[in-house]
Amino acid sequence: MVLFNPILILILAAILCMLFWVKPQIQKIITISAIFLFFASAVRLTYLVTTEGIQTVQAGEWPSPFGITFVADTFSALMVLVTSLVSVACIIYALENIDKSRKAKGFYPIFLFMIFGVTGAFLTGDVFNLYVWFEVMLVSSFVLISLGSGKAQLEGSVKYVILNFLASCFFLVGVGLLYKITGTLNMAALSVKIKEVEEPGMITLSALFFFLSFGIKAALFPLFFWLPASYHTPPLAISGLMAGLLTKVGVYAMIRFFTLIFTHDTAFTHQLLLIVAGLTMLVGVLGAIAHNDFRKILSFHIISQIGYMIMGLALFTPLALAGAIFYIIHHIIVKTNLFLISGLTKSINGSFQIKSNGGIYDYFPLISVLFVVAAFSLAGIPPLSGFWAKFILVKAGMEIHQEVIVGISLLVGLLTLFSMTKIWTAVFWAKGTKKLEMLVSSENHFQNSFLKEKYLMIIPVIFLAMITLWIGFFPNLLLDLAIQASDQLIQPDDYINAVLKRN
Amino acid sequence: MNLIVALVIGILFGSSIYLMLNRNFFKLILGVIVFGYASIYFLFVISGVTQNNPPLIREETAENLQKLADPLPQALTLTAIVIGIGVQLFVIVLLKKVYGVLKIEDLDELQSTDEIDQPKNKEE
Amino acid sequence: MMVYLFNILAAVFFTFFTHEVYTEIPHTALMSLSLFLGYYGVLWLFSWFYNKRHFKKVPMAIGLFLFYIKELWWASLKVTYDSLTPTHHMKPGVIAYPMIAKSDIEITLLANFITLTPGSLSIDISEDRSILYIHETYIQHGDIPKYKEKLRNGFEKRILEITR
Amino acid sequence: MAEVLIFIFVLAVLAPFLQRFHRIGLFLLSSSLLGVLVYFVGLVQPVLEKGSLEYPYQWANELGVSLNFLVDGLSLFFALLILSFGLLILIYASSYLKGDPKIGRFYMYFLFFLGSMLGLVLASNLISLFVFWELTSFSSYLLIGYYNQKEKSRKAARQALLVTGLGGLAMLAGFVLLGMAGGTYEIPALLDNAGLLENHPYTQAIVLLISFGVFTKSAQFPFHFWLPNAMEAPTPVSAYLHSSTMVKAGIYLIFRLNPLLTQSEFWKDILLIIGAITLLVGAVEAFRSDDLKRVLAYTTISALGLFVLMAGIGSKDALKAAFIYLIAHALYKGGLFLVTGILDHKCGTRNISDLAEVRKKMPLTALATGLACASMVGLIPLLGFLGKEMVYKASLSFTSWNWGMMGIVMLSNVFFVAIAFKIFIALFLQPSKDKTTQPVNEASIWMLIAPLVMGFAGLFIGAFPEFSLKSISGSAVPSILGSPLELDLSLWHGFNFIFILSLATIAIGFILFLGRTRILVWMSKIKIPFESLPEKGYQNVVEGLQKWANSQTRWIQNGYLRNYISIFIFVFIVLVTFHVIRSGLIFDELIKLGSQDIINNKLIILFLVVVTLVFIFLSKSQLMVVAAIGIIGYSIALSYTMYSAPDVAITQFLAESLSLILLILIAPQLPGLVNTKLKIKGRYLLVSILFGLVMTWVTLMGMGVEKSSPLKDYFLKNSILEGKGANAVNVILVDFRALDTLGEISVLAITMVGIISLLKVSKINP
Amino acid sequence: MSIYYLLLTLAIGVLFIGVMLTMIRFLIGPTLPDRIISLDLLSSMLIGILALYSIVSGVDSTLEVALVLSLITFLGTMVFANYLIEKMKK
Amino acid sequence: MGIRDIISAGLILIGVVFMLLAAIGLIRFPDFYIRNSASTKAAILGLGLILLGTGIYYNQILIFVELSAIFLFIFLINPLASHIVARAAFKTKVPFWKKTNLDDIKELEKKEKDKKKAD
Amino acid sequence: MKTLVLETLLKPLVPLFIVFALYMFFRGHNHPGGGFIAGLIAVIPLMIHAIAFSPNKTVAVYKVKPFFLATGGLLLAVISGMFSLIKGSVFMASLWPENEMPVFGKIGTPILFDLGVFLVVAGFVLKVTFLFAEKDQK
Ligand code: NA
Ligand code: NA
Repeated sequence: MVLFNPILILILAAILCMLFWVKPQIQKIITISAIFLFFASAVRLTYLVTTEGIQTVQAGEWPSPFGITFVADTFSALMVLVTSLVSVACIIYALENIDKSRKAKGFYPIFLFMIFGVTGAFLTGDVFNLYVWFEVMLVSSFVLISLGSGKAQLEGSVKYVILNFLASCFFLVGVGLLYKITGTLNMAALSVKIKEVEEPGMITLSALFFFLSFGIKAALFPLFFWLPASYHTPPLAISGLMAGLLTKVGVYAMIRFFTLIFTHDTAFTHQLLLIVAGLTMLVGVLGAIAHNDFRKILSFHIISQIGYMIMGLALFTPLALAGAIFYIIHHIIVKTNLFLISGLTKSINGSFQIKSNGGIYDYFPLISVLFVVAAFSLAGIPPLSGFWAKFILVKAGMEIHQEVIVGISLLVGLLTLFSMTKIWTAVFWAKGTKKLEMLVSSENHFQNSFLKEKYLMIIPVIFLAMITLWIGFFPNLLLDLAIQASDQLIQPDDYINAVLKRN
Repeated sequence: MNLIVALVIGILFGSSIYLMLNRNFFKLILGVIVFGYASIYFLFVISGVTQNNPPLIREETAENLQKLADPLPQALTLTAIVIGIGVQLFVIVLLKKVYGVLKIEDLDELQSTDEIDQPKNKEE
Repeated sequence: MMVYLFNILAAVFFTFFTHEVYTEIPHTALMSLSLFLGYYGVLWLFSWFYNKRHFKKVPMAIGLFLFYIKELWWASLKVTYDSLTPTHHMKPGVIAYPMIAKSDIEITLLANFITLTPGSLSIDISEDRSILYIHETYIQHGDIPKYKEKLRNGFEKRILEITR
Repeated sequence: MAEVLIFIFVLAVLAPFLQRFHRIGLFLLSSSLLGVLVYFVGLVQPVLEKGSLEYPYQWANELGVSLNFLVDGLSLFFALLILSFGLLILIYASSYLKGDPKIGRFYMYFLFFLGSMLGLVLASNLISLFVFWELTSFSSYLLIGYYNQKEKSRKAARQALLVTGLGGLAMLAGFVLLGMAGGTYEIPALLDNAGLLENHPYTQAIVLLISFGVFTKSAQFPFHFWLPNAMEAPTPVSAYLHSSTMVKAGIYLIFRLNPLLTQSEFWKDILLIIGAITLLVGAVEAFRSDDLKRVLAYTTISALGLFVLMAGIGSKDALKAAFIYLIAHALYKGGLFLVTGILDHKCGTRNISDLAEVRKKMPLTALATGLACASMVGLIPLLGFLGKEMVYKASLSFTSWNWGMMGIVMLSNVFFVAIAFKIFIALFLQPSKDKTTQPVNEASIWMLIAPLVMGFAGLFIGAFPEFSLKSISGSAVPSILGSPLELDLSLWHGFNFIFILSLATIAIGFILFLGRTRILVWMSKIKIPFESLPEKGYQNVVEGLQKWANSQTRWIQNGYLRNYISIFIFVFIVLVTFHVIRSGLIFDELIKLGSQDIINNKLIILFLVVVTLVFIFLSKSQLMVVAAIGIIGYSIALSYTMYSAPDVAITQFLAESLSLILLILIAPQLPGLVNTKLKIKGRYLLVSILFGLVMTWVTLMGMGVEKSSPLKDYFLKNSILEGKGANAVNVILVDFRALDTLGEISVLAITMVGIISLLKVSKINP
Repeated sequence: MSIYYLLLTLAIGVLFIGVMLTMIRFLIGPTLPDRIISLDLLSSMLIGILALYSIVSGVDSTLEVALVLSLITFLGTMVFANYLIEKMKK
Repeated sequence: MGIRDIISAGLILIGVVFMLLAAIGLIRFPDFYIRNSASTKAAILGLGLILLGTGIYYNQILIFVELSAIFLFIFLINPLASHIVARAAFKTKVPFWKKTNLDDIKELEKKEKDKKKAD
Repeated sequence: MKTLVLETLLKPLVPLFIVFALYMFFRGHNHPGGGFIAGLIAVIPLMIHAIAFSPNKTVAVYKVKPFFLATGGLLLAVISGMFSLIKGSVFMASLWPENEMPVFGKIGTPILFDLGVFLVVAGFVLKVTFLFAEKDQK
């Protein structure tokens, strides 16, 4: 039952928020308490899974593989946990960052619905059910990304919505093919069935549909176009959550499918993933280099980093997968944080254009430190969390002699550093804008009053930065979990036995 | 029989993409709708079709359940259709709003969010 | 109004009840229908004792229905004939028909029955609800007043009989 | 040991707060450092006795990464160097940066750097060494960019970070390879593994990657250009990082891994070539420069080249020489940098030609400079002399082309001599001219402590090498060599050939100094092409990268939705086609197709679909197009009816109508279908047709698969028994798979809210 | 196959011809109302087809499809008419 | 083939013929109003007969009720829909056939104009 | 659209459609039908009313609150799945009463769930129609 608690909390809270539609204040209280409850239930779930092993539950008590299975292995539990972490951060940030009209038009319930969808996607053990969760998540994100109807928002969301719609349809087609070939929808049962099926060619064909569908959702090359077109448009509490979380749901699904189900033809599928991973890294980082808008740079970095995660999957060794998982967790936290920080600098300088920024280093040392932690972690400066993620992948790649991808990953690391220092130089080190200088000189304690006023935006940033530091200095806990998770993925017998109740 | 169904699906998929590529708001919507049909129809027919034996259990059919159609793809299709409705309606409203706010008739003009903004003063 | 509804429901109930009790009676639609009509007829007869109005209106309604069936049949044949033969001999026209019908329900029923009859179509109702614009495909000899007269003594008369 | 490092890092974090208490804060900081220094001095005796001390700490065990620390002669020597210089320079800096509001940050970065550097030399695990290595790069980035409001500082800092970062990443790869080859990242264990790299397949790669890291960090040609630029940093930083510590991290690493890497001839060759080039380029450039800091930067580069060269020679003598010269260099170069800082402070310029006769007002400064320059020239009895002697000896003992080696080393030393003269004579002895600036008074004692201590240390150690160096270097050099060694460290070896060479060097150097104006004119005519090339190369790479990134991003992320869609579809087509050809799927199915009857009543649906689609493409009326789409939808619903799915059919009819009806309601507010100026491109038509074909084929293939599903039987059997309903589809929807349905209605609710928010929020919020 | 089913199949065929003819009217118009009423007739024919198909196929639940279809046609026609009037107002 | 089947088949065939003729009329009639008034209503008769035939074939009360419901809905909705479309067409001035006799409304219009003038 | 005929006729059509929708709903477990289908059918006359007249008028005449209808439906659906929690079973496990209700038959939690679907669909469709039919959006 532990498995249903998170989603029940979220959906009940969302419904309550809708019932109190005209009272955003009450919605706020409901949402915050729900998110904290969700966090607690995620912690409990993770604790159970890591200590007692894989947890499963059959919705409605219908036995597997007939009913829908909810299953949490270490990977899923970790994903739920990190989801709860960033949603705590984002909702607190949102209290200050999201304006009243958005709050009055359904921000809270949709926020909850989105996390509801994400959590469901992480926990379900059924292919079609996964589709449903994807849709819940996507439609919520459609709403969130267009909420407020700013010009840029609308433009970006057209591409976001259309391309993601196509991806969902491909998902459906893939589900259809898979059901036709194997006669089941349960992921564990699929894993078993696929080893018995005589048409490997057909399975690969269905794998291609999933690859493309998840590829769009995860923003892989050359399917990522929607992401840089849209992620920078909504308010930052929203884009922070999306940037951190949503693409990773695609990556999660990709990893789940290409470890549990589609392992019959790795020479083709995983090689394809490897090539795509390399290109994704490169093209993403080049995009980041090209841009001069804080959030656009960050958006392109998401793509680039997705490449690393897929690289971990494509290498397909226990260590590589552990690296991918480590990378995902690290990236969700860091990327969300960077988006949130960009919101802070924006509220200081009034612009996301890095050239129209400056002076943060001189007047806001705290914010600068927080940025340093996140940005240089992203660039892989040791011993921040990003270093470990990259190191594991490099090690794993070297071990199976994939020098090319390792080389690319290292080079991209450098280019990431290049563009992070670009932001640092222009936004933090550079001289403050005239407006900022004026404010600082005219108002006594301008800095302090700013920090006090925006404390709701700063606390979550500090919170996430602490996690980043913690992972960096004490990587062992997460590392052990990631290795546990990757062992479960590489050797899916435990998973299958837990779901199908075989012994 | 397979060929015809397959052709219908292929034609639907192909033409929906063609509609979407037309740089026109309205055709984009139509393309989305047709693409939705095509994939849902695919989901339905691919898992095998049975003629004239709906999965309604009656006294006369209770003996030979194997004859009945597989209810699962039908249920999946139903769910997909309803979800599709939600998404389609959202797309429609979104494009309406985009047109209302941006006042453009050509989808190609929707590219400001992809542009690389050039800085005013050059540094670094 | 309640009387109509009650009678129909009662007839339905009796029909089912009969089926439950006398299982040897075949469960066919024709049998059920006849049972229903039988029960309804009896109930209608009883209403002579407590509701004269209802007693009178039911045959009128049936009369209206039969009249409509007759009109429908003949008009359909006319249309059928026309759709197979050259069309130039048709003499359509638009008629502004001053209604006696006044209430919403009267006007609606009139307009609908006209529309339901093949070859005629109610196009519009004037703002002051006095005139019904009708498009008629077969105006015999182009005689509009005669058509109006026919309508007056046909549908309108029968509808008003029921509603008033 | 980790506690010490944590202490330093905590100190670094606290520094900005401590700084608020001015003197007391500084006192706390420096006495803490002194305490650490004393702690390490206390380790000298144990190290001498035991050879090495190990301090194990766990870290990321699963990855083979530990935080083990190793204190042996080599690391202890470097630790002492780092701490003592650190202490001196901290005191100097407190005075140098007096009144700077951001001095707290300076202390923070400085201590942060110091701690990282300490960690670097103490770490006994390759990966943790790398961690500290990168931390030094990062903290030096912050230090170089200390004057963050100056664009030049920012640029220089970024350049240094990127260049060393590039090398660092290569080095990481090298370390990982080395770890794979040796099965561990623990340096002692690797060093114990004799002959590991002699014939290992990875050797070349390891050597190349590690040397790449070393060369960027230690400013070897062609990566040296960042070092002169890094002089944008405050002078104490230059003195500390860029003369005595950070740039020597590479040298440290060479020493540390020497026993392992000298197994590779390739390693030696690279070191020789790069070292020699760097040595010369640095010396010549230093001679040509006028800015004192630049001069010092280039001599530092040259000296670093010398260390690398010595390591390349690799003989016992050479390593010994490198080690001794390293101390000498640290002392005199540190002193000179600090003096430069003093001059800059007091006179407002660092240009040699703008300064003269400083001695009168600043005698102590002159003294410190004199001592440093004497060591640089190599006068007896300064440590510089000893260093040079040993270097010459090592060069001569080089096996293959010892005269050439000797020539190169000597040439560079000649330049050094000339430069030293130039600094001391031009600045302090020459009479002042009109334009030159004159200082008013001597610098404060706090600024003078450090250079004086360094100068006298050079004198003292040089005069009594046995006493002062024997113990520490006797324990350090064997760590470098990997074998025990008896050190011979006397100042005076007699009037031998090498001594003559030393004298000759000084003499020629002096002549060079005298004729410097003419020689410089002559030199400026001959362009040394490869000096400016690397930096230009760097700029070109950065700019090229930027341009490439711009054009490529513009090309890929071009903003056209149609392109995005068609690329997606195109990728799909390519992948499927590739897979089909690869797996030969197509051929089976074509045979199956041949045996099918293709005419039946479903043709009507095909017909309806095709006709209406044609109509859609031709029609210009929104309503008609929508109605036509409706017909397609109805045809599909009809076929659901025929395929035994009444529920689906009803739903399709309803859903279909609903969305089209709502579309029609909103159609007047959408742009029309006519867009005459637009012509759709042929390639899109092609993509669409291909996509249609591929999907047709996929459908055929899918339908061709024979299957039986246990799910079907289960649902049909249990629909009435367990689900209490005869309509299996509905029972699945509300019971067996109710969770799907819950998601489905959630989607509807979300869409509803979304539509409300889209249509009701009229105000645009930024 | 009995004569009865043969006749019904024939009837369905005839209805399909009717559908084609109606489609022609839909395609050629010329006015919007023409198209709307042709859709109306089309749906009537579809209902007829479904009713007959239920006999031929032996699946009585097809009738329910027909029933729902008759409801939805109503809505469709209303909205089309509304569109017509909206357009007229423009 | 029993008597019920014969009746059923007969009704259905007649109904189908009416439907077909309605479709032919839809093609052949000269203007919208005639097409609307003539053809779509023929469908009522045709469809009614088909449904009746179907009901007789099944001869089950529930199916009969369902078929009656279909007919009831058609019967209620069809004229309404026709009326509204016709009204819309009339208001949007969809042209009448050239032979259509418009004397009556012209007369009325004249009267109204006179009235206005009088006012 | 605002014709007398339509206005008059819609009055009986509203209850007629709702009754018919309920019929489709309760048959749904054994015949084609169910929550979605019934939900959509139930609101057809209201949709037409809103389109023909105006959403405001529809709300005024029929006193419907589609937004809360949908929300309540969702709540009902979730709660119907949670009844089983009281009995210590898992989410969505079905519970059926021992006895049959007179007209409707057995009302188990799946039926309640389906009722939730019914309400969500009805509310959703109606709300969206209202929004679309509002004339002064621009
Ligand atoms: Na008529
Ligand atoms: Na259940």
